[in-house]
Amino acid sequence: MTIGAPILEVEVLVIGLFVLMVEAFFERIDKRTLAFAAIFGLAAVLAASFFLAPAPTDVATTGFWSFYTADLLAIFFKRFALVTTILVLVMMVDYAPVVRQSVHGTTHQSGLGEFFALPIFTCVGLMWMASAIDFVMIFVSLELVTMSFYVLVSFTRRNPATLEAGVKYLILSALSTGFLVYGITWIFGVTGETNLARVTAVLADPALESGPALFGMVLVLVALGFKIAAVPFQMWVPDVYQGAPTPVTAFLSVGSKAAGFVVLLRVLQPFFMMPQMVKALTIIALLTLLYGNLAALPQTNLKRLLAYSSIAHAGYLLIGVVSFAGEAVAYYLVAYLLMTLLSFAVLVVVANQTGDNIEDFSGLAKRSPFLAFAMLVAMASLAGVPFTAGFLGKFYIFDAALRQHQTTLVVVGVITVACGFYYYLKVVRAMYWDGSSIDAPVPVSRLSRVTMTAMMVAIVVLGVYPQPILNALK
Amino acid sequence: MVTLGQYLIVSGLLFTIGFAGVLLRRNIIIIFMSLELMLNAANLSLVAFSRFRLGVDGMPNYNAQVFVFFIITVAAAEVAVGLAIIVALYRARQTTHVEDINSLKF
Amino acid sequence: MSPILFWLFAFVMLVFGAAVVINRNPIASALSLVVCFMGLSALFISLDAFFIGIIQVLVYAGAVMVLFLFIIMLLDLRVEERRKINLVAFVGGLAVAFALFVQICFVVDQLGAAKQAFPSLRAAKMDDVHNVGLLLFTNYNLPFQIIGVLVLVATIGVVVLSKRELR
Amino acid sequence: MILPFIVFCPIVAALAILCGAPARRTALWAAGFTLAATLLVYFEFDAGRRGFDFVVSYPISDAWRLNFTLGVDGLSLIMLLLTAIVTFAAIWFTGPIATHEHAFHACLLLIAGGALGAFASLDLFFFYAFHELALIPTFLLIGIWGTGNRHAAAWKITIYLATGSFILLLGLIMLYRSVPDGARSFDIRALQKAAALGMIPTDAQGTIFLVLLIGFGILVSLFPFHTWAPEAYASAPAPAAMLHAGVLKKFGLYGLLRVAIPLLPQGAQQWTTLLLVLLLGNIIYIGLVTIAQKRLDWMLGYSSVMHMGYIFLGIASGTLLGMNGAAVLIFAHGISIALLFGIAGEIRQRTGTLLLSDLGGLGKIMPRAGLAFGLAAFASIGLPGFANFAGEVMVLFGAFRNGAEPYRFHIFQIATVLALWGVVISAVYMLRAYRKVFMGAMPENWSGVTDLRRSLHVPIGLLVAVTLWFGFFPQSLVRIVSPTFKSYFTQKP
Repeated sequence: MTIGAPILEVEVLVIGLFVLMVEAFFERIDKRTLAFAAIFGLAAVLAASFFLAPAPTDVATTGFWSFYTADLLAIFFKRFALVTTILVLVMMVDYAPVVRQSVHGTTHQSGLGEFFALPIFTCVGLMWMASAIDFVMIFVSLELVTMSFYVLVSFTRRNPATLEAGVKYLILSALSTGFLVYGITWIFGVTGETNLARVTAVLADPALESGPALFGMVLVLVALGFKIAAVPFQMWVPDVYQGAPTPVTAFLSVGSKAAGFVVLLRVLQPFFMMPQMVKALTIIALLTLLYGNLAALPQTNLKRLLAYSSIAHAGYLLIGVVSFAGEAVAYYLVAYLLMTLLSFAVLVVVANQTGDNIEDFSGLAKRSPFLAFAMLVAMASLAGVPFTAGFLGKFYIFDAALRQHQTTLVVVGVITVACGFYYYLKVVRAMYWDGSSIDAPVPVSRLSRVTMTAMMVAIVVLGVYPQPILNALK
Repeated sequence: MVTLGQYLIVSGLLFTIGFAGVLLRRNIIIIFMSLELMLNAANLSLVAFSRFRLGVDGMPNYNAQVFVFFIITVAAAEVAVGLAIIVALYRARQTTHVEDINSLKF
Repeated sequence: MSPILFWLFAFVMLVFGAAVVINRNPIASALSLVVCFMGLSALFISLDAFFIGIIQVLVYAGAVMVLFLFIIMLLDLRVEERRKINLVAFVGGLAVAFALFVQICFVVDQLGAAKQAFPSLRAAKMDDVHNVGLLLFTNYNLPFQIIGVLVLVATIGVVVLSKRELR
Repeated sequence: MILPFIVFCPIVAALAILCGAPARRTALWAAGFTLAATLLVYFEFDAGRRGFDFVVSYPISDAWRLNFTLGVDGLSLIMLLLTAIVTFAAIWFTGPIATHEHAFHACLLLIAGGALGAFASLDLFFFYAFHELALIPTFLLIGIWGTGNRHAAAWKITIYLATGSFILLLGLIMLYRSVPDGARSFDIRALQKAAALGMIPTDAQGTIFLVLLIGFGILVSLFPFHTWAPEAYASAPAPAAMLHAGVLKKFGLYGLLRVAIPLLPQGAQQWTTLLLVLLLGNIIYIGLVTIAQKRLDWMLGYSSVMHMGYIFLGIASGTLLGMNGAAVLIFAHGISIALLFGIAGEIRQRTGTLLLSDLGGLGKIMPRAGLAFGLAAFASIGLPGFANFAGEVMVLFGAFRNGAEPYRFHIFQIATVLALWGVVISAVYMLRAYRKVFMGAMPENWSGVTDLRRSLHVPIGLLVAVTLWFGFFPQSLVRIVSPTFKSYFTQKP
């Protein structure tokens, strides 16, 4: 039995609407069952994604298949979005008490239903984005994702820090939308097309003046730079990551970034023969690596630290992009998903008891050896210790860069890895070396425990045996 | 006669005015209006391209106009959500000033 | 359309666009924005895009502007007191914006088609509502559906964000 | 299947301990099993054989031609033997641990497992990855259970080693990339074959060798990159210092002998002079710095840095004799420095200080410790009868012989002559330390200090016996390693 790839989005959409309806018409139920239902549903869709009917491979000139592709990259990132959303929903269940405190309503669980429904719609947007091969499609699906993030980021609106984050995210995202639209306009103006394949075909004509199209592409790159948090478009990241509700931060740092990279990989294809483009991206990658890693060094708040670390990882991913290594980028993103979401999952649980500063993790090894070990694995992987997925990701990236003789990038990359060891191990130090005034054990729900264990196992297994990911792309 | 270039320059100027507004103004509502200016500048360029670069049938390229339609819709939705966030901020902090929302620092 | 009318509407649009940014009173800014969009829609019509021109007036002048004015009134925003301007940031911002404009001018100059005057249409009869509508519901069906989801999300968002709180 | 057992026995034991198995007992059993299995391999090993024995291989990634391959030849065998012996001794030396006893033993076993895996891997990827496995346990061991300025030391060693490792990784990827596409592999055997066919271009060899030399050099504390070592060893708990100084640090030397020298012979020649200058820095400069130390643990740390110079000299010599000597010296130094750190840890535990000026007269109340320390110090100096002597003699003769001309001193001869002074220097600081610690007047308040507990006879006896055995019969080591090195010379076109 097989299904068509576009059905996947419809299914997810139905799950979202279902959650929304139940939330609206059944006030008495425990809203957390909605999250469990959604997790179950998304898992079912994830399973269904392994029984896909083959999609048309050649791009149609008009109609559905001129906007939508179901190639391997798209399917891969659809699954990626589903996994991310499932993990974020698990985190959101743990985070529910905080939402309750900051969104007072008529009932004690008011607002929770929407909190669980919005990520599902975001997930649909991410899945559409993974399939987008037309600038119009990219625009609308990107806006769907952005729109739901506007709401999610400012969701706990009783908390002033959250609102500030929301406003900052709003303004900078809207700005990036402006650049995106204007850039697409220029590309359309030169080529008369919005479909990526046809844009490529038109641009291949040497008689065409490429300057204006390149200008349009630069504007699109600026917009995507905001999404993937590349320097110099990263200024919103630390504040928004720190202020937003923690599961949303996790979603933002993984889902939004991954989608940005898929679009980047697709959009860059028509422009990669231009040496200016590679040079510009190389410089952006260098700046991103340096800024993300150096600014992370003095941080004392874990959410903020992870924000800078996400900028830093964008730098490594950009090395992969500059080296034309789509496979390496995809693998790195998977590793990034696992390790980032694992650290956020631990953060949510621990922050419920103490707080989200690094010093709040002091003595975690005594309070909850399980959580401390999970965090240790996540940090080791983020830093790039072998036998974790994070190391293999860096390995692929550096290998790709050396293949393209990007020596500068590699040298800077290696230096910044050493910086990374310093700030990630700061967290490890707090957990294992430092004592704590609190001795109360940290409660972990069974669902979180199972999820975290699964993520730890995945990090280690993929760190030794990367073949499943590589096969999925072949 | 008016040329495509003139339309593009006018639209570019509008885009720049909007961008300058985002960079220079500190009032969030006005920043938001400036963002609308930028989006509309893009719309003007799109429509100009649609009229000047005719399709194969000798009529304007309506693909661009559909895109403009999408942009207007998205912009309207964005305004609605954005203003809701700004109202929530005003309720909590009694300000719409960018400089007042800097409790999060480096 | 005659060049005089083009320059007139372009001038109106740009001057009031600038007024949006320069005015210190948010209400004046919002009203300038309305006038600016009126000029813009006139330009749309000069480009034979009647449907878009009308949508522009309906959506922006009719809906978005009302929303802006409503919020400004609701929050009771007055003329903001003069704050000390950070001169470096101000000059820097101005320079960046100016650089962007210069860049746009260069790009327009590079574009060969930019010197092109109005091409005449093959058919005199413009049925653009029909054409845009047809495209929207056939070729652009998928993006159109996505826009639908987007509006749904925006609706949920506005409800969630501005639901009355119990004090 | 015996090699996977050797590698994974400590790692599985570490996981078991983390999951709640009794810490000390499990660790000791695991180390014992590992030692027994390694001895089995040692006696089973056919010394005349060229190439690798006991090979097992599991495919990991086709696209990368990446396999998890384990195998031993003479060189890796003696490294495995060293690791197994020192691990066993280090875990036996571990006394009761006040906090997180489970984690302590798990960390020790992880370091041991990482070292064993690195030495047994025939695949560059795992060769590298296993070594890195030890990084975080080292950080935790020094940070949690260390003494003195442990926090700074833990940071320093971790950042240094992380940087060194990633430079090394670059070098390895460059090496992988330098081979033409058809022959490209991470497998050391395949790479050796490619190198023998001259597939690695000469101009690439120079760069790659330099990158590898810096990477490995940081890991082995080659002269300008050595500053992490003394501080870390001074602060580390004794078993960790034994394992790290005795075994893990040797990874860099092993890497040079295994990868850099045979695969990049022309590259090695280009940088010989630089290496000679740096290693003289190790021997002479660090030797003098060692004399000036005021604390026993710092002195031992510096001495371990200094002795690396001899091993580098053997590697740089490019002669069969010198390389054999380097291998013997790696082994011998690992054993002797482990014993020294072990005893120093016991002393610190009893007296609370290792300041040389505060210590004295311990020989009267701790005769067993004094005897063990004395033997280890003699070994470390290189007195005849100990394995270190055999190694140093071979290294020095090997180096002296390189490029020898009848009428004038070549750079190697000058280096050798200078290096000979190192023997004197090490005699000075070792004997001085022995005198200050065990002879002279004893402070009154230490009259209650007890001697080493009797159970420690086992690890000390083991270490001393090994160093004496191979001191009297160095040929039993040379016999095993020399076929490996011989193949390096015959491969050259």
